[in-house]
Amino acid sequence: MNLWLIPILPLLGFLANGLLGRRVPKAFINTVAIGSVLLSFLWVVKTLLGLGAIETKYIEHYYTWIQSGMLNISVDFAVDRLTAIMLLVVTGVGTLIHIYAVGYMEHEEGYYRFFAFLNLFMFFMLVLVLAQNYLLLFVGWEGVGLCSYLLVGFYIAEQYATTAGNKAMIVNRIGDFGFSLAIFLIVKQFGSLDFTKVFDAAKGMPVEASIGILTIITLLLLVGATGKSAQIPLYVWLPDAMAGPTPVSALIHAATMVTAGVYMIARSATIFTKAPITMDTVAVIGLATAFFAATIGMTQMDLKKVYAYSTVSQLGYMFLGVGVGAFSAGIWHVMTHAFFKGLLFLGAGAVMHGLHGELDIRQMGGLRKYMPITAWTLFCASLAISGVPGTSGYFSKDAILVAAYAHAPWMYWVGVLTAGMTAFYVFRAWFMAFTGEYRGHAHPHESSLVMTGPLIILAILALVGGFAFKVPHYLEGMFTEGPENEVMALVSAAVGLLGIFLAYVFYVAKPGLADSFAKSLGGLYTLVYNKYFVDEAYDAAVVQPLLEGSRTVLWRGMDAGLIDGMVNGAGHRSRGIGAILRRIQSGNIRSYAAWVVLGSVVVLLAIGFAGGLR
Amino acid sequence: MTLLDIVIFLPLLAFVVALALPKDNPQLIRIFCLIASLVVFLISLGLIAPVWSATPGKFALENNQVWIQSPAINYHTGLDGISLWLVILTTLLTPLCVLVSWRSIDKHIKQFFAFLLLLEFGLIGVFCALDLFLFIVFWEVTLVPMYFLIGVWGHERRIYSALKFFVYTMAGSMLMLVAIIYLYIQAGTFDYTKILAGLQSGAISLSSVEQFWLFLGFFIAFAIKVPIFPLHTWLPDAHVEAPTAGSVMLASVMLKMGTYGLLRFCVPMFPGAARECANWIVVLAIIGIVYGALVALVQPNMKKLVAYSSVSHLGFVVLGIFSFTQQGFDGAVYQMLAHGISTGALFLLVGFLYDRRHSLEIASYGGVATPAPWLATAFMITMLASVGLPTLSNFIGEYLVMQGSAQVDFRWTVFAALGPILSACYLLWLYQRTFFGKASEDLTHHMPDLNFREYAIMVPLIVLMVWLGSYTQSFLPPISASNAVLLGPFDASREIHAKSPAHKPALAAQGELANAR
Amino acid sequence: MPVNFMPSGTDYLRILPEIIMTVAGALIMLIEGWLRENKKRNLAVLTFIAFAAALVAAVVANASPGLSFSNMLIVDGFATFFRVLVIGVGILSLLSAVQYLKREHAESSEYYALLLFSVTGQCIMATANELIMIFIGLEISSIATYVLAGYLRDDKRNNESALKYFLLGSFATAFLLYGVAWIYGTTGSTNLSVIRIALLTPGSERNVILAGTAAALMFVGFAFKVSAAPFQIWAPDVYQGAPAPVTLFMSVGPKAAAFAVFIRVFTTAFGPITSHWEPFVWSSALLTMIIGNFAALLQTNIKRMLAYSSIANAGYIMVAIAAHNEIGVAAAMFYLAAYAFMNIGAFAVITHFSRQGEKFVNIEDFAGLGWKQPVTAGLFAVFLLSLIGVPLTGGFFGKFYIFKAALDANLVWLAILGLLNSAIAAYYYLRILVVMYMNEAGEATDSVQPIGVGIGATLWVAAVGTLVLGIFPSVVLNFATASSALLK
Amino acid sequence: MTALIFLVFAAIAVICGINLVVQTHPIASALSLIGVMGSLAILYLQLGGEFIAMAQIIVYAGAVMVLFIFVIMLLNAGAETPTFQASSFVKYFGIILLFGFLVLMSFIIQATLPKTEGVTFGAFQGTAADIGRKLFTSYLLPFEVTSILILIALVGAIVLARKEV
Amino acid sequence: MPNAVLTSPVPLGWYLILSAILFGLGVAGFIFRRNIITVFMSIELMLNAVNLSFVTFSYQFKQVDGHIYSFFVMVVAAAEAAVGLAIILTVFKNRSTLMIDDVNSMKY
Repeated sequence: MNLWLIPILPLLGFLANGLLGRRVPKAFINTVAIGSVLLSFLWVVKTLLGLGAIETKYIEHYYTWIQSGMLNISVDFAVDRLTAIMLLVVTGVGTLIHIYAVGYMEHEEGYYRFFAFLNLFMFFMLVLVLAQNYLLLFVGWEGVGLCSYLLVGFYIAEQYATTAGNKAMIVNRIGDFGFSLAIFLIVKQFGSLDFTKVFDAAKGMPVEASIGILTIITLLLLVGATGKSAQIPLYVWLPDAMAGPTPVSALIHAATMVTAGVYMIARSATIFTKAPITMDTVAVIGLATAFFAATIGMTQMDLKKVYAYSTVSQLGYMFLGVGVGAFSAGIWHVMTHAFFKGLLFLGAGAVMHGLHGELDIRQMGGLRKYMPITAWTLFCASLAISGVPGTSGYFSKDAILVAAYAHAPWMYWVGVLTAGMTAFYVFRAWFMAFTGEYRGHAHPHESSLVMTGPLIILAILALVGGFAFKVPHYLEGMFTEGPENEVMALVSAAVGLLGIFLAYVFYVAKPGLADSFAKSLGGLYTLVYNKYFVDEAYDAAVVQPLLEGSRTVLWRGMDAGLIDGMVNGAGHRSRGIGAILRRIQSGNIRSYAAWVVLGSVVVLLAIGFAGGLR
Repeated sequence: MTLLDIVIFLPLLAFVVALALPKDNPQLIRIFCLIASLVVFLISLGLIAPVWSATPGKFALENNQVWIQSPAINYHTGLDGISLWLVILTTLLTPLCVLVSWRSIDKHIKQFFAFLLLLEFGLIGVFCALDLFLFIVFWEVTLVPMYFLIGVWGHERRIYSALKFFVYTMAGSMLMLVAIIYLYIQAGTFDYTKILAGLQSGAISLSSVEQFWLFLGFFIAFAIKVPIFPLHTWLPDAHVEAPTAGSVMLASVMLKMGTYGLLRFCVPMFPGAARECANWIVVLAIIGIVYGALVALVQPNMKKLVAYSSVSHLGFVVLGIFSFTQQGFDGAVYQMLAHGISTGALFLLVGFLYDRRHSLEIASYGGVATPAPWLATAFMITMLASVGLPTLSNFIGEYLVMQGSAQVDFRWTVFAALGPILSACYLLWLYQRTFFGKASEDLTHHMPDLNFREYAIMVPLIVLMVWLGSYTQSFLPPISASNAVLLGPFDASREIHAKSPAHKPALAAQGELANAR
Repeated sequence: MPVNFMPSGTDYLRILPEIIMTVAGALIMLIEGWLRENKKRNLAVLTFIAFAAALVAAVVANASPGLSFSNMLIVDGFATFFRVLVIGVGILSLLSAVQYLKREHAESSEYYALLLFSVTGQCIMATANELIMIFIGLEISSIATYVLAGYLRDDKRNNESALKYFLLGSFATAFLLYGVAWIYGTTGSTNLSVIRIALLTPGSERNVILAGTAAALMFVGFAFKVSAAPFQIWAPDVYQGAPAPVTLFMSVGPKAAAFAVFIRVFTTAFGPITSHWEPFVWSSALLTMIIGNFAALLQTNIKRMLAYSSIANAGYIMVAIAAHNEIGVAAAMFYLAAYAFMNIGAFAVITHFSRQGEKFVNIEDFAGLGWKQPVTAGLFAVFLLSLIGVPLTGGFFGKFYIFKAALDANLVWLAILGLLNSAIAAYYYLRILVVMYMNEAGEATDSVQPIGVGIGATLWVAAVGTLVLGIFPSVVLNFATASSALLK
Repeated sequence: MTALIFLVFAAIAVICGINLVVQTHPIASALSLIGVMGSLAILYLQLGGEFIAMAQIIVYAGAVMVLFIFVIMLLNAGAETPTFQASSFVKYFGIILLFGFLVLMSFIIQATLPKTEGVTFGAFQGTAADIGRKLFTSYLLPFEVTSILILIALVGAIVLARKEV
Repeated sequence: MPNAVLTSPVPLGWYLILSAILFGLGVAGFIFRRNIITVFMSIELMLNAVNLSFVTFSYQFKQVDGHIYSFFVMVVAAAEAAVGLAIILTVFKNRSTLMIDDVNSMKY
């Protein structure tokens, strides 16, 4: 079926745009960039149609990548239903965002560069999804991280952007540290990295009640996933990553890349289910992330930051989902999240575009009048994320929460609370931006069709995506479908609606209430507003000690001081010895003679003793 | 006279000819040296086929001539999978070094290029010598041209650095000389293959104490060259002060002399002692990985940063070697190549920057990407290779090394895996401070993009980075085959053993490997 | 008592080199009177011819090896090796002296005659098979050298050098002679073979102690001449003070000859009591290397630095002697040959570079020479690299054989310390390279004269010799090994 | 009688030797040295060295020492002036070293030499004839070679002492 | 008893010890005297001491070889004296001093 065409097309787009982009007209760039992704999408569709139901995994072998001793790692692509979903989401949403970006990036410098990177990202993301072994998955994994770095730091002249890019890459590397360790252990344990072989072998292993090899492997994989999917404690890069152009935030930091962690856990479900300790950890981390990110989201004033924390929070949901064993629900949420969160970001981008870069929601207001399409599509997305019944978010989120309830009720309640908070802050942002009077000083205007088109398509998907695509059902063959619980689902939906209502009260009905409420919370508000000072804590606890320690202790102290000091000291000491030895050479003949006598006495003594003279 | 001998001696011949050229025609000298080194490179490509088709355990293109009757010293050269790529790396980098020095060297041009060729001669010899004596001869021959390259054409503190470099290495190689002579007295020959066979068959018996000291003699010499912490302090100094070509050859090839020595001589000849010391050495290697990276993090000078990164990267090679596994060995050799290319390219790029702005301080740059996007791109790709991004060269080496070490002791791997994180930190930070940001007027003015010559240097290297990273079958099979032979004396229990369902494909893979040979 | 009063033809053949040189020396002094002032160069040519003839004679004499003159003299491979070596040294020091003498306005027949006589003395030492012959040869060589050291008699440093050399040399010779007396008292003979046999015959412990005492006393004398610690002290002052070409000569010629007798006496006559003298040769070797190398680190005068370097080199050779095996002897011979080339080369450069009145003999003065006179500097670099012990030079192989011998004799620590010493030594040799190539040219370099024929020839011969010994050592080494095997 | 003669002249030799060392004026030292040489000549005679005793007086005490005294006179060398530049090494270790050397030598001699045999005057006669015969047979070579030595001494003295270049 | 000592043959060792003492005195002269000429004379004293040893050993073996050696030593001593004194003369000419400690311009 030539699966390789799927990722290769964007790669070719990347090469074409990257190498020629500076010399060709924009039309060429657009054609290549969008065309390659679109072709890729079409090829995905064609392939999936060709494969039909994909009851068993379809694998294509290309070549041996690494062959060392018994270790054999090949470049294999495979498609199963999980992959199919991911492929469609990635290429589909990807295509939309590419189109959107044409409008959004119109006046930016480095236009070709942007699309080249975007195509490169598509390539790596597709490799990640298609990979049939962990190392190839890791290729995609690292590759998307790279593209994230490149695109977050797209505005290369801006310090904040490039710093955010570095942060994204480095924090991801910390996660990859865990992932790579997991890979080593997998090879050590199973002798292979091939998914089929590893999972086949793992199936025969017992469920680990205490910490065993599988638990360690999965925990390490989890470390990787927390990095990529911005979970506690490695979520810190994602809010900063909003420094990149908005389509990037939409594509990479909302729809696709950040969900790779969830995908990877779902992919490794066979091992994860053998390690309940890890599963609990995943769930707890997901829940905690969801909750804390939501609290932060409630206080942010930057539109994209709000959505960013919301992304972190939603990713926490997905983790919760896979953590409680509802893998298909997690993946479902991945998909719906791609729709509505992609939409949210694209909408934010449109707002930003219309306001010439303004993102502070306090400087907006009443935008509904100026950019109606953006406003209403965003409204749809907000509904979806709030889990209003019928929207896509309702289906996937509730599938997760219901599964959580079955696993441990307290998780459910925390999740529901978070859902309420989510609805609150999303609508808080919406109300502040689109209702009331315009507070800013720009000249708001609606975007062109290139941008609004994708918004509309995504809005439709956000509304009907959950209903139309019953992912758990599709994935039944791979994962057991979660339990159903109508009551609990409705409870959570109700809490969502409550959140929306509160937002309305605070920001539309009685503006000013929010400020006084925030004041009454005092220190707590400051704490949350400043994101719990996590960045600062990391900086003080890790970054600065590392830098200062390296500088003063290792470099100046150890290297220049101790080791080089010893080396140079040896040099000086040699010279010192030399200085002493040359004192013998006093220039005085009598002293020289005395040395000769000394020598002869010593030699005679030696001979005397050696000769046995007593 | 085999093809290999031609490759070894052609640079020497070119060196002599270059010295005889008139010194008032620099262009002639440059062109001559470029052509000479290119010819050597092209000829050296002919070495691949014979090595590929050689039977495992045998050296290809062997030439064994009596040089000195008593003590029996032979001119014995040959190639196997381990040395093959290192030789080609040398021959590849030499023309590139000629190119990069084209304009940047403005005094004593003739001598500079001549020394480059002499250096190439020594380096190729080191990797081909199969007689211990011949080996040490070549080993020290490399010292002299490098000493001059640093000392004459280097920067401010060049003299100190050159001296440090020379005396440091000299001290180590003296210990190796003692060990070699001692071994000769025990074995009655300097011939590597004979000694190895004798040691393995027990015809030459060494007590464990003797083994230990001999091992140590070799090891210290190689450790200085690698360099293994804490014997590394000559390296940053030498790198910083050397001219670009010197840094490149130093980092890309000369450091590999140490690791090559460890793999070729230290470990197979004294497996017992190597196994005994492995834990200590691995600890040093890991310290090197982390320590080098941490110190690199805070360097204000680009070259110093890259130099410390070499300490870190070479730690992987040592770790791989002392894991005594197939993956460790393969990864070590692969990492040597990859590091040779990526770090060489980094030094070349730093050299380009230096040519434009005459500063190595990171602080005096910023925003270079705007006026010089292709330079920035090349730097980016090289940096990513160095960081160990999958699909680029270094990843394969690092992965295999860590996989190998994980087979033995997972704790080693945990610490070693910190290396890639930290390497991302220091290189990204370097990149940000150098290439990103707003370019000042002055900098923009002095920062033209890559010119044709520089493209000619970087393109092959970048192609190689990608090639090495994404299609290892072009390189790895002969390396693997040779390493499998060297691994003979080590227990196979450390090797990967597949769980039952995965067992058959692994065997099939073995078959595939055999076919590849 | 049938007395063979007249020596035979073979006898004469076997001392032909000495005869040639002596006659030539006398002749040259006679001829000088008839030569005009501007024709003095002919004296050098004549000396050269004499040396060349002697060289040929030495090789020819080797064709009929054996004892001569009532066992006073032995012509064997060992003797021939050293004869050729010292005559070669004579030739090279002659070549490098011509220009110098002209510059110092001191060209005279006596210089050449003394050079010839001194080499004659060294040849006698090389061939002597008798302690009294050794003594006389040593005195001939030494006295001629004393005079040469003070040759420029209006130069204060020359005087001082000569005085120190002379007084201390005589002082040490007295010890040597005392040792000779004792060995005579022990064995009733001064013939080396007889002594050996006497010491081999199972006898009382008394003999061994007496012989050991004698060995110790003679060691003092020899060690002094070869400048081994702790008797090395005279060397730096004397080398520094003497005229450069003389330093060139005496750092090699008398030293090589002294080593020849040292080796011959200690391996032949004192061979049976090796275990007695080995420890102090061992420690002396180590001490010599350490003192030489470390003290050289701080020198600023290049002659003085090379003096220390020659002390260190003596230490390496002492290591070979301490190894007291055939390989050691061969190694010492080989090293001496290599040392001769590289040291002569180095001093020849200094001779060339220094100006009238020993100006510009500081290391710093050589700044920028590498680019001013690339050939000279290049050759100098070869010599220095050889002294450091970089492969493909004679110095490397020399060291290699020496330490191989040491390891053969199980002197592992000595070998390790010795080699580490040579790494330290690299430091001060490199300093010269640094100055030559890496510093800006100064006054001294700017005013350097083009190189003359004599010194040029010396430099090239020395360089070729150094490299040949480094690349094809077999020729010399095989000869050395073969002759050392006969040394009993 | 032999012993008496030995003791007397040995005593003279030692006393003169000590005098040589302690006198500060070179002339006094030179005269002491002549004293030593003279008494040694007697001891040589006692040991049967007729020829050598004569040579000692004529060559050594006569010619050589005259040369010394001549130079002392020529240079008008006065008594030594005490200097403060003497090496501390000599100052502190000189005596000890010397003492050590002497003790060692005597000790070795005492420990190793036969004590039974004694010297009797006339028991052995090394006549000039014997010596001459040996000099022209066994010792022909050194004898001839010595001439070079003398030639060198000649040349050397000329080179060093003549006025102009 | 003293009589017996005086009339009996003198042990050979006595000569040798005398020789050693004289040698030692020569050494002492060398290292303690400051006048170059005296120092030189000390060397002559040492040579004389050696000669005494030669002659003594010659008596022991009843050979004349030892005498011949002494003879050679004398010749050498004479030659040395000629050259040595010439050197001392040049030193004196240049420095106008005979104090050995003053001749130390080269050191370390």
